[in-house]
Amino acid sequence: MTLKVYADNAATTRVSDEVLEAMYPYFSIHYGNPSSLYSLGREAKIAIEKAREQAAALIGAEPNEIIFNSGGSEADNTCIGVYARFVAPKKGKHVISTKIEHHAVLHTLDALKKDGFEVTLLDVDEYGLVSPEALKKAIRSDTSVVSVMFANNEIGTIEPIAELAKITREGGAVFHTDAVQAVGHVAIDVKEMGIDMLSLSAHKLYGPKGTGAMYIRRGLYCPPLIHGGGQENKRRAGTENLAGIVGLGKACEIAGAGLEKEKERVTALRNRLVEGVLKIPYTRLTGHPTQRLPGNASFCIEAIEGESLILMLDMFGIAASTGSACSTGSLDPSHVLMAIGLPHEIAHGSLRFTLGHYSTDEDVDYILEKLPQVVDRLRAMSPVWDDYIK
Amino acid sequence: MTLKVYADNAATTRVSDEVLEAMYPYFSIHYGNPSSLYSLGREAKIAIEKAREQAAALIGAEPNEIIFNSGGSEADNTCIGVYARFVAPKKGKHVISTKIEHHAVLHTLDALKKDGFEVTLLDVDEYGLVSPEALKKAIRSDTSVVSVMFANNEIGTIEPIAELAKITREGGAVFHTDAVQAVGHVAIDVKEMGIDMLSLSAHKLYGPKGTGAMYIRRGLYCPPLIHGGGQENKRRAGTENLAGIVGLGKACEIAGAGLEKEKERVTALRNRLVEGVLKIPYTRLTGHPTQRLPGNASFCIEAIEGESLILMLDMFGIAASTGSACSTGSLDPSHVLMAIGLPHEIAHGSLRFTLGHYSTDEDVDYILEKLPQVVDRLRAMSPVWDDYIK
Amino acid sequence: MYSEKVMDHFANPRNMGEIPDADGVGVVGNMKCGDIMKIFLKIEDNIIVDIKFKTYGCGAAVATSSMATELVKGKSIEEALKLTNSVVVEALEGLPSAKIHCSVLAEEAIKSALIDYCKRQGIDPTPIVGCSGDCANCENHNRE
Amino acid sequence: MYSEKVMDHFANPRNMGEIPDADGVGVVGNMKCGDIMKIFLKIEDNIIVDIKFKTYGCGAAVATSSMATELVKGKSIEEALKLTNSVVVEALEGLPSAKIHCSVLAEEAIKSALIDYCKRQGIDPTPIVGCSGDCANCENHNRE
Ligand SMILES: Cc1ncc(COP(=O)(O)O)c(C=O)c1O
Ligand SMILES: Cc1ncc(COP(=O)(O)O)c(C=O)c1O
Repeated sequence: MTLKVYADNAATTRVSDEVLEAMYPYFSIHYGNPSSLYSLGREAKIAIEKAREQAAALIGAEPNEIIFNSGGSEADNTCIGVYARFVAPKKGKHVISTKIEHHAVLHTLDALKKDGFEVTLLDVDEYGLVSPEALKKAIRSDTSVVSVMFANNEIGTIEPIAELAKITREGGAVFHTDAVQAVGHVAIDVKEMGIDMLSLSAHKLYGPKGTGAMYIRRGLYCPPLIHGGGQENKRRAGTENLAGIVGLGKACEIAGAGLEKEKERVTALRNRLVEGVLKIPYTRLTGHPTQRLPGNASFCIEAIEGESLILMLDMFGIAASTGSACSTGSLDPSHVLMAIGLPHEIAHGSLRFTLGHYSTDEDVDYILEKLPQVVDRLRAMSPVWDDYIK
Repeated sequence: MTLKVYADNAATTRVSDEVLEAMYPYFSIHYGNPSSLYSLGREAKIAIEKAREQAAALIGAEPNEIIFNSGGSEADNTCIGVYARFVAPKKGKHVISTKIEHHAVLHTLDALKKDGFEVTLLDVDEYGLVSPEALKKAIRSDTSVVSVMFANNEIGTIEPIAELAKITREGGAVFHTDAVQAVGHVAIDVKEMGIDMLSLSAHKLYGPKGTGAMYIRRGLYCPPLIHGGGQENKRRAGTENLAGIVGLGKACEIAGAGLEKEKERVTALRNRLVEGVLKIPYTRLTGHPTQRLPGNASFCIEAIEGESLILMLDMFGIAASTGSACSTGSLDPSHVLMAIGLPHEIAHGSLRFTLGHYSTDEDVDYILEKLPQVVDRLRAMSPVWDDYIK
Repeated sequence: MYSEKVMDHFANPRNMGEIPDADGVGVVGNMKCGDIMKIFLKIEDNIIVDIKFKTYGCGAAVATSSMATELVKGKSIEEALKLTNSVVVEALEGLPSAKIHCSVLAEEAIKSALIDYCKRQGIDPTPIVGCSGDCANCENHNRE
Repeated sequence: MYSEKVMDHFANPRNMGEIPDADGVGVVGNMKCGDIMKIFLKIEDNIIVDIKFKTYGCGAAVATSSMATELVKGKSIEEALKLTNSVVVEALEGLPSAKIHCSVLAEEAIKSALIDYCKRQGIDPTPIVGCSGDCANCENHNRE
């Protein structure tokens, strides 16, 4: 099964050639420890500071507001878990988030609950949108952090971040957003939007896995999750992932330069894909019809189960994903599909294509050619389908 | 100042060509997310499991006892900080470590202290050795973790780990060792030595920065530091640093295959370097004369200051390091040099060469040719030196 | 991760389909849990001469259906009743632990079809099958 | 990280050495802290006609010594007394914050040598220098 169409860019992306080329010398040539005093170390330090500028520029931040780390999960754990524990003595033990966050957020919140925190998870509507009104009602004097993801990884819905951030500020709390899926794909300006903290991850924008960053607004102190050396202005210890950081910086630069054009191109591809898939009977789009990530095309296909769908698409060289129960190893389909109100039997048939920089018109054609065949084959196997065609 | 001799392998190492070659395809060809169901994802998962076997084999562990993460600092924070907090309710809030640990350990202990833990830091003798007798006396019924580094990063002293682990087990506590400097350089068998948890980092053994691992003995549960997805058997969340892990695995395999021969070769180089450097008057070796890491040659050179030494050696293309106060940005020289009882004025002149796989006879010759010139020049500048030659 | 055998049975399921004039039909599982298996039997002289399945579910659900039908085809009813989920798992060269329940479902589906056959023949299935066939309310076949 | 100017003055220190028959000598700092600067002055007609330094310390200590001596060489005593550490820092195109104290030390070393000169000439240095020259016990020259 050789790969023909990679349509799972929300899971991870291919490191782009330019990014890899930028990273390459930092493994075996400029391999110095950025903390070292001699030239090889100083050059490494300069490379990291350049990457910091590149990352900052992409989201409208100042370089010294960027802290590099090992990825989106670490960023979420730090900005929410560490920060909430740190401010709890003066501010209180209440945290607000939503039902559709990534597990890196939800499980951080679970850990907080074990430590006596109270957590309010906001509902979303059928499109996955968080209601600013609901946030206004939920926020309290002891609320320290409000964390709402910029865009959802499963259904692609983009949240009204600026509005939510404003309500949070007015409520006297700090606003964090998990923007792992959004950074590099839609325009973000942390200052304009009033974001206090933000998580991002390189491998979602054609950078390497295992490198990420947090934006922490100047003046806001968040202690380190990882204690040790004085790296990252004492905010995150550990020898820096030099090549990874250089790669993240380059990926941010590239993403920033091509953002609007790329967004338009990918959105057009996505729209054609959505249109085509919806021609298959008993199929529905999940997420918001327009307020969504450019590459995200997510569906529920009735009478078949998502994991089978993924495995059979793989047999045709198509890489896609599902939020079905079987794929998660639990009894329930993804919490996101539950939160938007889908019944289990519909959610089991979830299917997500996420297009990206390397996606082409031919990719969409190929998916639209093969998907109906795969669906037909699985429906022919399905005892449930008989009820539909009766 | 082009690099002529890299003699700072304890700070970081060059990624070896074989390691880089192994990693390379995992950026842009086999770039799948290891959690994905389709072939590209499954292949990634297989690559990680292979690396797990390679890492396990190097230290005598079972593959499922290896948990990959972002490096040595994260491993120390997890095995000590997270574990101690987790077992505190049943076991108690006392932790034992030593005065010569890396900051990743010491600052993790500081954080524990803030949470009401009691920390005993064992002294070391003039060679940097921890006394098993002292541990025996320090261990209590409420001691949960004893953490002693396998080998010190500054002076290279190798601790009597098996003995310390035995005392710890008899005392009913769990034994962790920060083996970041030792793994791949000296033989380690976690089972034989009775080690419960161990930290290691790829970039100290010709692997990439930003990838590390913990060994956690089967049957011992340590909760994740980073919460989120179910990666690493639910012990460490976050999309795996695929290429980094493949690189770590390969580095472990190579290190294991050549360990004894390489140890002998590097030790011989080191001994010649030590002999040569000690010919410079008013110069002393730091650390244990024989029980030390193969590559470590660390000294104190009187009447000159370490940072100047490093900068001037760099002008000759030699990369080395120091534990002087100026280099650390604080008023005090390194805590390790203090712990072995050196007075401030001696410790300020600390100089560390750490040889490694790429070190040659010519490197040693070059250092032995240039170092005396550099020392002479700095001593000629030093108002203190006048007192020596009077 | 699935074995090659599982992938083979998923990609090329044996005995997939229906038997319009089946002598026994069994259905187990439900939509909510995401697995449904339906088994069709053709029995002549106590021998399973034909068997077909239809399955809604994950890769393991399809593969266990395929393998289980293969394992009992041509067997006597008594032999077929001896089929346990672990035999199916073994024949598939293993299943991820989260998927073991699929193999249990396959065992139950075949039993359920055999019970239906017995009932149609006017025979009390309990002594033969060892249970009433009311899997949903049964404690003996502990579904994981 | 150091500026190129700092590295230049470290690699090629100006005025390094001693003046055997100096008219004023000042020493500040101590071994324990890791910085010692010694300044030698030759003064003719109120003008610093020659100046040399010896320094034990880090790169910044050497570079600030070098730069400070350059800045006061050929100046009158009054002009030399106007030298502040921030002028030295600026001339070196900046210093890392942890190294600012080196520039303070350089300022103090020159003052100390001028005070020694005054004392040797039998002049009370306090009104001229603005302090007693007892830097170790002084609150005015706040060392970082
Ligand atoms: C929305 C969201 N948050 C967080 C993460 C975690 O990022 P990482 O895998 O880099 O830890 C992901 C992706 O995995 C994500 O999609
Ligand atoms: C003894 C020791 N422990 C821990 C670390 C931290 O490892 P890392 O930089 O991979 O986080 C290092 C090196 O930096 C070390 O030498």
